[in-house]
Amino acid sequence: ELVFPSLSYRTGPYAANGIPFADGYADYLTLVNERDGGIGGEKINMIECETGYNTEKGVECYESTKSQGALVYQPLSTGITYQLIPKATADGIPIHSLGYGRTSAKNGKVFSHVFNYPANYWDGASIAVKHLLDENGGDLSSKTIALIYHNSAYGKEPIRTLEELSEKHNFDLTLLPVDHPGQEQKSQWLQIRREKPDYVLMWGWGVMNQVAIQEAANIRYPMDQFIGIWWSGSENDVKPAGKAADGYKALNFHAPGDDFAVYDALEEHVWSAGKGAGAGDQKGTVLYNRGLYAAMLAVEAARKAQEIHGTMQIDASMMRDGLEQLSMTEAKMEELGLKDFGPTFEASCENHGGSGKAAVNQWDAESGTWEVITDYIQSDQEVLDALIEEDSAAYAAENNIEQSCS
Amino acid sequence: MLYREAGDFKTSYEADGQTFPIRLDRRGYYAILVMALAVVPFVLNDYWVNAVFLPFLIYAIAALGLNILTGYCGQVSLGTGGFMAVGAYSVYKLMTAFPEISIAIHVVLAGLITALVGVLFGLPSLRIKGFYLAVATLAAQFFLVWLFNRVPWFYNYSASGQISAPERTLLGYRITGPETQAWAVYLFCLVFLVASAWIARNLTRGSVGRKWMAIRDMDIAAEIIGVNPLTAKLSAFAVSSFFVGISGALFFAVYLGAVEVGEAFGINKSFLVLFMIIIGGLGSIFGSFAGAAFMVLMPVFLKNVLVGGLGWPTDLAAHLEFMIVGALIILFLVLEPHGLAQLWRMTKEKLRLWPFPH
Amino acid sequence: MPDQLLFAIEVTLNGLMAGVLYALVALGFVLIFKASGIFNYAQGVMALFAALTLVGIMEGQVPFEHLINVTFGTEIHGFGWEVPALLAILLTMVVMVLFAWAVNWIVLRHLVNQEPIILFMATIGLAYFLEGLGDMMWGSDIKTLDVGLPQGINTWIDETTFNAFGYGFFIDNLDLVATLIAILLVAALVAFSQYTKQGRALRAVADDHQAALSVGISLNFIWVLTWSIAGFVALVAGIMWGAKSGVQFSLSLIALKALPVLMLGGFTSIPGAIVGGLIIGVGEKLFEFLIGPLVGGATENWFAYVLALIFLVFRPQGLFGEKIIERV
Amino acid sequence: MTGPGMSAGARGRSDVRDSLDHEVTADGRKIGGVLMDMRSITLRFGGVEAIKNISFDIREGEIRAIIGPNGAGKSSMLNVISGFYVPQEGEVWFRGSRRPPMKPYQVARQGIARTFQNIALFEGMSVLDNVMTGRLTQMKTGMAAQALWWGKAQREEVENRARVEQIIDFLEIQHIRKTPVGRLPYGLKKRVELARALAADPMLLLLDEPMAGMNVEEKEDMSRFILDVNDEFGTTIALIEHDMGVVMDLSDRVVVMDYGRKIGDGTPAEVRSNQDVIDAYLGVSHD
Amino acid sequence: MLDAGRTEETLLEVKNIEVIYNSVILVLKGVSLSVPRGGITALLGGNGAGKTTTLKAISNLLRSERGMVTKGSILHRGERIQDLNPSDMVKRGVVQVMEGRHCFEHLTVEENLLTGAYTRSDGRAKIDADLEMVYAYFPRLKERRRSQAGYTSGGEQQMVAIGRAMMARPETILLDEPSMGLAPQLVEEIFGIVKSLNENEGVSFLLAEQNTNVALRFAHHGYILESGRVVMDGAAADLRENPDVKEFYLGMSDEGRKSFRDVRSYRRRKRWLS
Ligand SMILES: Nc1ncnc2c1ncn2[C@@H]1O[C@H](COP(=O)(O)OP(=O)(O)OP(=O)(O)O)[C@@H](O)[C@H]1O
Ligand SMILES: Nc1ncnc2c1ncn2[C@@H]1O[C@H](COP(=O)(O)OP(=O)(O)OP(=O)(O)O)[C@@H](O)[C@H]1O
Ligand SMILES: [Mg+2]
Ligand SMILES: [Mg+2]
Repeated sequence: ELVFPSLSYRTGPYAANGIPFADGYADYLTLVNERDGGIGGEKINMIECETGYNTEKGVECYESTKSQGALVYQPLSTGITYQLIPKATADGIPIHSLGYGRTSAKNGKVFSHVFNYPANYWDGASIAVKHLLDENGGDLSSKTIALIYHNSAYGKEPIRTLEELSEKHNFDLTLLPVDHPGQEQKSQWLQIRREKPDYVLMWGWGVMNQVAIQEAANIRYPMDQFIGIWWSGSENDVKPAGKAADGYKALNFHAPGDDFAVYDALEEHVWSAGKGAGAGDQKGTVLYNRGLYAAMLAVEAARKAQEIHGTMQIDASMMRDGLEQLSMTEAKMEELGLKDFGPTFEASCENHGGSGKAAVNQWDAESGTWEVITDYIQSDQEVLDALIEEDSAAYAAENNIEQSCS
Repeated sequence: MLYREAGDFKTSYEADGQTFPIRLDRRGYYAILVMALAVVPFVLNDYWVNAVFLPFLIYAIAALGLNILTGYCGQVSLGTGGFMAVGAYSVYKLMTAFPEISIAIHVVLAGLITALVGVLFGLPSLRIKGFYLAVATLAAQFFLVWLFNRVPWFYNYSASGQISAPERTLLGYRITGPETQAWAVYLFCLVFLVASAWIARNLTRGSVGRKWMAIRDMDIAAEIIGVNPLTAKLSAFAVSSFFVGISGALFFAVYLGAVEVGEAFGINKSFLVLFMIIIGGLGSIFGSFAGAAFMVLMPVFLKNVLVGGLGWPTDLAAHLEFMIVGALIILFLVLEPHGLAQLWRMTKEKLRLWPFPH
Repeated sequence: MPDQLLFAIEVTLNGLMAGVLYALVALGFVLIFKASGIFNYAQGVMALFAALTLVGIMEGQVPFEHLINVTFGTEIHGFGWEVPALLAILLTMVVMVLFAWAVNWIVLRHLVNQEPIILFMATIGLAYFLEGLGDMMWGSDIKTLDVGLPQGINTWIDETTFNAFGYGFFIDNLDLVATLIAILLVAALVAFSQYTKQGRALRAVADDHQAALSVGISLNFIWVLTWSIAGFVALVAGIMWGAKSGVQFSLSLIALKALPVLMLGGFTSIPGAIVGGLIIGVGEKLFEFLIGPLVGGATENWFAYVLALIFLVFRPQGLFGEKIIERV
Repeated sequence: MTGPGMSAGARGRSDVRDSLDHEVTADGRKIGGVLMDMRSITLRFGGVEAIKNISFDIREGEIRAIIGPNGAGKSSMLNVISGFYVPQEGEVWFRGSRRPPMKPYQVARQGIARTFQNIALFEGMSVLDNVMTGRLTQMKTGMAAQALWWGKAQREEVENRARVEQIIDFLEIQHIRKTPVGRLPYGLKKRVELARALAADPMLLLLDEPMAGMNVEEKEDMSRFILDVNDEFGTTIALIEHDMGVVMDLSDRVVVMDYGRKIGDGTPAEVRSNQDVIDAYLGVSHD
Repeated sequence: MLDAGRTEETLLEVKNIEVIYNSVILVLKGVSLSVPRGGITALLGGNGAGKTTTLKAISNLLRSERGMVTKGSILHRGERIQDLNPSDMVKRGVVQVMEGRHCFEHLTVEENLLTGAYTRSDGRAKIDADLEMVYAYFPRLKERRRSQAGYTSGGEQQMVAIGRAMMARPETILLDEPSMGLAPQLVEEIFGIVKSLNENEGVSFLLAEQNTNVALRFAHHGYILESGRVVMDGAAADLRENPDVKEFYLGMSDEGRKSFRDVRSYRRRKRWLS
């Protein structure tokens, strides 16, 4: 039996985002169980534990599931991730924080048990800038970019990167913090209206996203010059603003929509069999797909671990090896019924962060779907590597970790 | 009769001032203390410590602190989260600046620093009263959280803005950091809790406590009979913040190990601790324990019953959990408005009369 | 006019509008405080619950859908009809009245003559319960609320001011509507509480439950009445705020925006809620505009509280609050 | 049993120390010099003038009554003495020197204790604790010592407790020592309040309607307590009371107020026959 | 002394009631009494005897103090009224003036009086007329009509409380210690008012009083309560002549009124308890 805990948040302030993710995660694992009889014949036992996006409940969930042989954690909240990184490392259980958590965990030499592929926040910042460079013929000089961000550790993540990039590409950067929860953003948007930045980037979360998009519409800010990070790019964020949100862009490191072979399999083995998770109304949404994607990576890593260690009954440390040697190729994705669903990448001991690729999606309010408008864009590794090196080195020093790759 | 408390046969005023005047009670409490100190540490595992005991012990300290301010001195405060943050950030700065000094000392110092901050924010209480004061203390809550988020010095300029506790030991045993032993952290926090409760009890049974209670019950009359409201209120703020600071320090350093201020010490924390003392019983040390136990254990218990036992989907279980906790709060109130501690007292009074109805 | 001044004026105007929105939430608090001395912690959750119910009714959601599906293995997803906004608002009001009735019957009735802190605590229990109930009934996804209120920049103001000053002011249509509604609401409530016998009874109840009982005021009636009105105010606030952000959990947090307003205006004053709202709205927006950039921004959360705090030090009962009686 | 004669010239001005002209009352109590002297006190609340230019004194060891119709300003006068109201005009002289503006708690520490018209007990505490609060002005141990319950703190607590128990015995409220005061009937509450005031070992005791809501028997008890306090501890007492029997029997001198003005001042006998007082207050002349 | 207007019809009847506070403290241990229509009935007794509790039991205010009538019954015009709300009692014409004033502090004196008329629906004009009547009885209140009740003196508050009850135009008034804190002149006046309401308007009174002297002068019938039991009752005139009552409640011994100075011993035991 392979234990995959799912620390979900179907309640609390961010429930609307937690539900689709948890559903996607659960449905994919059910699919593997129902269709393939598990991974390599070992059934998956998914234990769902409700955190409500609350760190303390996260601890409780971690402690209650870890003794049952958990293989990998998806903590799903910045707070829980930070707080589990040392704990889980000490307990020898890997963490996969997919597109969130601690960015410098990309450095596997320091963070032996933490994986954050396929892309992280700094990648996100860089990719957004790259996209803008593309749109402007490679030149952003004398342009202004405003960053509107959730005034928390998460929201502040891209600042450093953007500052570096603004030096490199000569654009002006304006910072606009929004305090939690972010229901009132008049000041920020009046400022944007006054200063008319050429582009607005957003690192928002929860209600902040919906309000920002509505306010942008209210001041008639051109939506296609407004780009959100992947946690500001779900249907939930754009729908409340209705038609006005049309043209809003967001980054994403996997595909939206349900146009994939795996969906047929899900229909056949899971939903029509009445085994779907939740209310079953989340299929094909961005966050559902993200949950699905997370589950798929976990399953593939487990498969890899079985392969490496030659046993079907893997434990957490074997799972770690599987995660570290995971390689997602186009062929493999196609085989899984997920052609072009996510970027290709190859993890390694040094690189726990994947290829750092994401694509830009754009909201089409008419059809109510996200359109993928670019290929997977590669982030500016040159700038980022140095930053990651620096931050992880600081962490290593603080916690007496020897950088190594075994 | 199951429970007897016959007559008042004390022969000295010392004996009369005892914490547990009834022998049965006294024995019970000692038994619990011995259990907590000598038995529990041996049967603990990670789950019990991290999911139940640590939060309970740490919240009980915070609840004691707030109970001194709100329950004994009558100043409702919603700044607890902010003050806990002061404790946490103080201990973090101290731990990283003076790694060679014992963590126990750092925790106490963090408490003292918080006491100072508490006094500062307590100043308006001289003018502002009741719910106005409660809302005014929110200013402390929001300002402090903003400050710790804003000024990088507080989080040692780390890129993430989070603080994480480096490994520290006491007598050779790890107290903070990832590789601690369940019993060690448990005992560490337990000692702080027992000491806090003891100090709180001493303060509240003496003249300081009476000053506080006088201010709580009728501040004008108290002033006219000779209580200086300034010192009484500020000392309550100081002592209260001292405990709250300690609990914040433990919360960060021992329990979570890594926190982000907005998330860990947000307004919810303030409300949570306030709920604990109101449910447990204002102006009661036992109440602080009972309230903390209720608010920590009830959700865990319900979750285990509903999800683990009855197999409900987690979200429905979580919703139901909210409804049940809410309904229980209301039920307790309707039964006994003065908290669990009073409920306990009334039960004892009834037991004393048992089997007669009154 | 210099640009900075124009901007400052624009910020001020928007601050006023924001203040009105805060006041809408604060009104609910004031009503209940006035009528029972209860600081109703559940007010924010009531706004959420009302808005959720409204959307649920409009979209023909089946209450407790998920619960029913899980327990009976059914697959129901909505009634499949849509209810027009106005009718839905009426139905929601019926629900809120029922809620008020239940609150009185189950909770308040048993807590007559208790200290304010205990009543406060009861509303905490209520908030917990309602939070769970709301989610259980209507689900926790974000819902779009569209009752046909206009939103977005008011072009007329934009153009007129542009022609006059060379800079078009931004005023949100929704805010204009909110202002209108707030004015009507406040006028009605002031009239009610000042000029009717019920209004006087309301204040009497807040002062002394027992004495109110002894002159024959039925606490049950007064409380059902005020909680119903507060439910209505919560619904209005829920609609206004929900239009901006969609109806979701965070709606219950708007209560936090109302507290400094309440403090500043006085817990017992209906006009105070409006005036307090305006001061807070303008204050925090101007502070963010002028000082914010110097200290790194995001000051709005705490500034409102600090402003109110400073105010209170000089006037402990708020601007219009009833004087706190200090006598021996 | 009448108090000392009251002449206008004797009032005020002289210092305690240089006026050692003790007078002896009929039942052998000593009445000393002027302890407290109120000079031309005027107190206003907005438009309402509650006290209009009133002067009177209280002499050491005497029982001084203040009477007058409802709303005359009696309670306000006590509040002025205990520093809770600050008069707009006038001076308060205490023990021969002019009292600077003071907070009420500072006044209390000078040895002035009081009870209140609307009982102001600390409802959340037991009777014992309430009476112990009366001794707060006497207790000096610091917070650190108390936190650890060290020798000094414990000793002080026990010493003060002993004194309080004496007072409790004296007022015969032993049986309700541990009862929360909220549950007591009105009359007992009044007695507890008296106990609390006595616990402070005051030099001057201010009593605001101590016998309201009591029946004759209880009033007799209360009178006994007041007389004994005055006798045994030599405490000076200022007393507001509406029961003329009590006032006439107990007090040495009486001030009569009406609408904030003083309309009479003198021995009970003098006051009783004063026509102004009869018109404004007594209605019929009491036996 | 005054027998006019008194009828034999019983308006209120309390039968052997027991009251428990907080479900543990037994306060009334079987109290029975009856209030005839048009009579003034006095309830006498020392501190803590249970007078207030009895009145609250009748007006149903006990529930809000966590008190409960556990035994016995209370009848108003022959109907059981224990389960009614206090406001129903007011509608039935039974109004209580509570001990300790209980004014609405933040309301002005006039607003306080007007709330007294809350249950009335006979039009503004009648209410205004009654307001004037109250002011006529208590001129002091007219002077203070615009000030917040919380800032009036103790006696003024007592007047407000009584005036407020009069505003309800009740048929029965339960008066709890009306004389407390009032100047002697005013005590006489209040009882004068009681008497004239009783005689002219036929209002019945149940009156808990410590001031036995006055109470027995104006009442028709008296009950004496000790520790939650009725220990004696009878016509007021008879009670006044009873030697025990004379000694303990009227402060008179055989030699006439004693001086308060001459009392030497406290706490004598009541003869009927020993
Ligand atoms: N704080 C205050 N604010 C406004 N008016 C006040 C205040 N305190 C007292 N008064 C007014 O001053 C007058 C005197 O009040 P005070 O309480 O001194 O009367 P009193 O002589 O004690 O009467 P009673 O015998 O009824 O207690 C009253 O009319 C009262 O309303
Ligand atoms: N809320 C309460 N909780 C507990 N005990 C109470 C409560 N109210 C009154 N009692 C008790 O009930 C008994 C009777 O009280 P009650 O107030 O009826 O006396 P009373 O005759 O009115 O006395 P008084 O003349 O002093 O007003 C007292 O012993 C008192 O301690
Ligand atoms: Mg007075
Ligand atoms: Mg009574």
